[in-house]
Amino acid sequence: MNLLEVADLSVSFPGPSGRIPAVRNISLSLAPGECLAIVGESGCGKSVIAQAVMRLLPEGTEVLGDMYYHGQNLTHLSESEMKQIRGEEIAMVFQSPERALNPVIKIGRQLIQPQVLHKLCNAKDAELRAKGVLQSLGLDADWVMNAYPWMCSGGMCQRIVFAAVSLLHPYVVIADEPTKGLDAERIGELETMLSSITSSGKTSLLLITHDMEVAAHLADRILVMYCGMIVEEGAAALLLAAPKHPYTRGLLNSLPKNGFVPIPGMSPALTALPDGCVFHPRCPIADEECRKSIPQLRNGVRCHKC
Amino acid sequence: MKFDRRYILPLLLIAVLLIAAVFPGVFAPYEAAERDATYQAPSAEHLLGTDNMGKDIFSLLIYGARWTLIIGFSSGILAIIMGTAIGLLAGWRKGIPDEFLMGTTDIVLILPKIPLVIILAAYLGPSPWVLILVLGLLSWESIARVVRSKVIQIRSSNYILAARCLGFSDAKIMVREILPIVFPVIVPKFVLVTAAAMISEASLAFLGLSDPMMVSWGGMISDAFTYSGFLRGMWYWWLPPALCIILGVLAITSLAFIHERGVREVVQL
Amino acid sequence: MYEKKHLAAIGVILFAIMLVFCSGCIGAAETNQDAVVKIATPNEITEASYFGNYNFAQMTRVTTPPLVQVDENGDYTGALAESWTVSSDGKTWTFTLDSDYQWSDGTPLTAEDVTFSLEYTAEKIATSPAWMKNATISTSGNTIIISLAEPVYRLCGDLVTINIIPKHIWQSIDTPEEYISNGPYVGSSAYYVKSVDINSATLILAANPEWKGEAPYYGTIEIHWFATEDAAISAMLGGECDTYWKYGAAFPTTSVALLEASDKFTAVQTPSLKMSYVGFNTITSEVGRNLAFRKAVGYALNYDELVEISASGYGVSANSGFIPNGVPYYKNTTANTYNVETAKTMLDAAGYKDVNGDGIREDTHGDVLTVTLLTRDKVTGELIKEYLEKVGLNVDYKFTSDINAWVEVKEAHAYDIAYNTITAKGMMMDSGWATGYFADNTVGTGKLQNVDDPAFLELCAKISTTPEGDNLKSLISELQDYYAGQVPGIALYWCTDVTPINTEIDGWYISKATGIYNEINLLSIHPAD
Amino acid sequence: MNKAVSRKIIRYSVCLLIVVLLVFFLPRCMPGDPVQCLVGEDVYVTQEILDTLTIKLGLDKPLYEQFGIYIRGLLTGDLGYSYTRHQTVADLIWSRVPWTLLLTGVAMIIGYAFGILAGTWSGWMSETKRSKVLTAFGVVVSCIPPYLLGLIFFSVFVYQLGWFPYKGFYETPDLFSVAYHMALPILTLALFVFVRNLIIMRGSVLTEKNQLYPQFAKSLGIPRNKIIYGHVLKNAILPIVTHFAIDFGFILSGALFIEIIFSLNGLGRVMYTAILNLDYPVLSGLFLVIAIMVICANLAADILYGIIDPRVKRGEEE
Repeated sequence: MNLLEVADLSVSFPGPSGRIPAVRNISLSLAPGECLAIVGESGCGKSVIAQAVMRLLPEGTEVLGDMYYHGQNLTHLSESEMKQIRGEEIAMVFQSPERALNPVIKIGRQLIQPQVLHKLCNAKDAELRAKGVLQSLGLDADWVMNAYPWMCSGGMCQRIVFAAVSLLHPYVVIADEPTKGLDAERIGELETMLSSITSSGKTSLLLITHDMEVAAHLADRILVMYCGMIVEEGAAALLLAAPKHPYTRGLLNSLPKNGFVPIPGMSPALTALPDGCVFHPRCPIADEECRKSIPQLRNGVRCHKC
Repeated sequence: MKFDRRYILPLLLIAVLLIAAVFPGVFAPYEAAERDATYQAPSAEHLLGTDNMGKDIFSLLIYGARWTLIIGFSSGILAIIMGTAIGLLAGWRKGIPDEFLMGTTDIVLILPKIPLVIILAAYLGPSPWVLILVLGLLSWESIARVVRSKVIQIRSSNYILAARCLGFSDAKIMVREILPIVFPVIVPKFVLVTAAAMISEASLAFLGLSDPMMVSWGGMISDAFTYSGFLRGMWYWWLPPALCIILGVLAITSLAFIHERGVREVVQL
Repeated sequence: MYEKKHLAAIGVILFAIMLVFCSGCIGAAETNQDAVVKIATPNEITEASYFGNYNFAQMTRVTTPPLVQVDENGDYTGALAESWTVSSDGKTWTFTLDSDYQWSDGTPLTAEDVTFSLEYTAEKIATSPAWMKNATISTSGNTIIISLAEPVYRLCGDLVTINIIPKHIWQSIDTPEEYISNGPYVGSSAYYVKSVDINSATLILAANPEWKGEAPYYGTIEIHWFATEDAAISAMLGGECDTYWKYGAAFPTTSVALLEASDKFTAVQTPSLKMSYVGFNTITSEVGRNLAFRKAVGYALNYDELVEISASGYGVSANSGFIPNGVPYYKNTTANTYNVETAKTMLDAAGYKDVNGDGIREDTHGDVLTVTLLTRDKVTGELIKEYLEKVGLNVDYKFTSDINAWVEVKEAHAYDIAYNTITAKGMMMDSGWATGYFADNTVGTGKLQNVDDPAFLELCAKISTTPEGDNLKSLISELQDYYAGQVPGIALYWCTDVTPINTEIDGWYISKATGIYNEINLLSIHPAD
Repeated sequence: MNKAVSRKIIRYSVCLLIVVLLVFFLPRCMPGDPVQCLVGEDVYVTQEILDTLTIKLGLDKPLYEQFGIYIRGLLTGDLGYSYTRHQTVADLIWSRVPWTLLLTGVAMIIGYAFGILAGTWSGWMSETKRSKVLTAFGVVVSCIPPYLLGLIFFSVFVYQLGWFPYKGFYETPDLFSVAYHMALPILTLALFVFVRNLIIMRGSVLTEKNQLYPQFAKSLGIPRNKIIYGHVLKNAILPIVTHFAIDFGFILSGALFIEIIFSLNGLGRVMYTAILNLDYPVLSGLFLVIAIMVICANLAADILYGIIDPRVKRGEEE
């Protein structure tokens, strides 16, 4: 059985003139120990999926479709039941870890409190465990526990956030744009940490990123999104070696090692999506059909031409 | 910029008050000094009754707008002039003016304004001008701060640099380029100072530290309190000026609130 | 049971009547230690200082009474003194003490205490009357003989404000004005000050166990002071206090309507010694020195409206002789009349014409005629200003919100016309008959002292050294003619005092000088049946 | 001691110096006789007293020597002498300070506690109707001058309804009586404090709400109340502490007005009586003492800020 199953998820936000669709008819599944990467440009709705699964979206957001965790439908859970799931079952690593930590609370407390609230252990053990994890991440545990986030460097914060998540032993970790704005060295470090999550075979990783290379390094399967829709999905090796959708090809071509060729044009605004295939204005092979009808997802790709 | 509909109500209210202040004679059924029988209840003849001297309360209410608004706006304008000038100078020149601004900030903030006004009014005699001067001269610091930060922010921007390269004088650049940009940030500050001055005027009138010959809303409440308006249950004597003060201050502050979105600033007594 | 109470009440009433006519006679009623009378007042005690705080001094007067007090007709009657005599030359005054008065701590009250009090006041208190410094005071048994260097016939007027205090307490206190104590203060009358608490704004008087006179009904008298007159009145109307009192003032006339609406209180109206007037600066002001101007102003004032608005109708238009009807030696002089046209004509005749036709008169040099009006009463001040403007005067309005600022302008003679009020006590002070308010050789805060005319001052001196009788009568008649003829001031109206009477209490005795807060009243009040 | 705090202390000292200079120069620069200005307008003092006073205060000497005398006096706690009240100003003020501080302190504790809690709630739930109603109420009340608030409360709850006493700190000096007498004045002042903090706190929480850390805390399964009152509040409270500087002065002034209305014999009534009598020594002393209290309160706020927010330098950036 799949650990996490998202079926036909659509999310829309209230806007000044009607609702704005952010995510449309997304389905995905995540097996234990698997790493699934959702790739796409900023604003394609990939982070919305993560927040929808965690039920962190603000009030007023419309969420359609079902999300199952261990066969439990998350959409029907009460807020207090959801509270149990968050952190302990499904946890999330945010981008910019410096901002994810509370600036005026000591790090020690921020690591201990969740463990205690989830009744994993008492405060004393929680402290010992936290120190252990910090040490294993190569940090000076005693100093860090008594420090405030603003005293730490970005890299340290990253490890601390990772420690906070891993201390709860969740079964699903969602990493939301973890590499955004980081330099190569920190990306490498982060990849090591993330890959350690799936190594036990029990925990799955849902990696949300715009960075194809990170996805290539970590993912078992890759899911490419454009304007709130899945345009291509498949096993990582296959998809990277032989991308079918012109957008996926474009993304791969824009990587530095492939010659830095950008996709022409810009992503359209969610309020003004083009008719037909949403990618057609930027697509080199688009024709009349692409302009008129929306392609269906067939054999892991959403394209009239494939 | 699109006109925000929420501005309509407060602006309308302020417009009504302003018109009343400028042309009281048009709206007031009686002259401010005109007298009739004393302590009348509201009637068709006297909409809000008459006070202890037989003056028409409704007319006094209209005449009262003038001093209340003069004190409020004059303090506001004074604070604006001081604040903008110092802020521009500090942001533009850095150095000593800047040091001075940052150094005086805490001092000006801390000085307890109401007791200061009271001691000055006691020594110099009750006068609206003392009030205007003190409130105006002690409320500039927050204006100077926002102006300064705004100026620092834009002084390195391209078009200012371009203007400097073209050889425009500092003064010209300030007036032509920078003032229009800092204007939106000082407007809310201006109205907050104005509102605070209106509240202070009313408070001082209550202590008997306002000019007795000056009809103001604070003075009317004070009169109602002194000449047993409260005891006689003459709510139509003290409540309308109280409401006028509250609504006036509310209208003026809500302009600032709407402007600033986040309701962060508070009216400062 | 009912009858018993009834009888007791009749007894108390009888006693009260007896007491009114002969103070000091012995009755049979007993003090009810649990009974309390609560008096509301706007007079705030800011310090518990017997000599330092003016209001406290007024409120403690009933516990340490002076030798004499003022009765309901405005005449002097004995307090600590049972009787007194004055020698025909006015230089020797002999007082005999009433043996009912004893100090509440058990110490006997002796003539020695009186001597001490007079000397102590003369020495320690800056505002004490001048004659005290040169007086020789001797005692013999329970009589006190005051020998004066100069004859003083109106001595009682000063004595009513000099409290007789226990020597054994005060002799060790060197700076009485700075002495602060929350009590108890040893007293000599039917009550003594048990405590004063400025935090709870309460003064408590308790029955004096040593008092030898007729026992008062109420064991405790509480005085509660409030921020404003209104708060005091509403506390009274709300049942928190039984009656209202303010030093030197009757019930505020603006609130009398409320008394009439209440079923617990009735308003008793009595003609008052109080009055209000405008005075002219006849010493340094150019217009003030001009008799024609002063007379013209007399016609410019709307007397009826002043009574209506500034006294809320509780007053009577005055006459030019100034002294209220009801005061001994009253003389019926010409009544004040309001006539704008006459006023204008008289001003024209006096040389103050509106030459340039702008509606404002010019003085003899051709400059705008500006009259400085000094007032500390907002309402009356504004009315007078309006009247003066109506006859073409340019008014420089000097409003001072408090007495001290008013005094400053007055002392500097920086006014032409000033509005002022005369209190009941003030009417009797100095040479009496309101002279103290005019004569510039008197001391005191609330008086204008705006006349230095030697003729007037001589008249005052004569009055003060003339014993009662026909001589005095003719002098006072002359005084009233002076007021009417020379117009140093214009009487606006004579006040009518309103006193709220709690219908649940009987035996009210209203003194002309101090209202209901007087020794006689405290002894005579008792619950109504 | 770190640099920021020492800098603040220097500024506060300058502020105090300005206040002292003001109090020193005002009577001496007024037209007319400085002795009279120092004694108060027209109290009856003999020429003899005036002469000794002139010598004591050194009014016949140059200004700098007078200032020396004045400062020496201040350092020994001499605030002058009130000839209208026959008391030293210091005694007069110190005997009333505890009561005013009691009124102000209790009202501030109530107002701050409830204002912070309600403001946090209102900011977090800013979209709900109840929060909007509360905010509107807060804005309206904050536009009412405190003395008017006092007058309205006095008129309604004392005059009309008779629920509370008319005057005084107590009837009998016991806790119950004091509580009964102080209840309405404290509530009035507390309401004034409450709405100010409600508004500041709401705005502050609105800003903090959009930060990442509450989201992260939520994603770790921390319950909502713990996030709001444990995490967000601690950050959002900082502007309240910053505002304390201005607020304390206003609240204290508000307390003075409320004392006048409710016949409470605290500093407010001392001030009111001094205004009526133009008792300059008392007014000057009062101004000095209030300024010192405000400065002390600010110093306390700075220290508090350092405790709540370990990044004290953030206060410098603001």
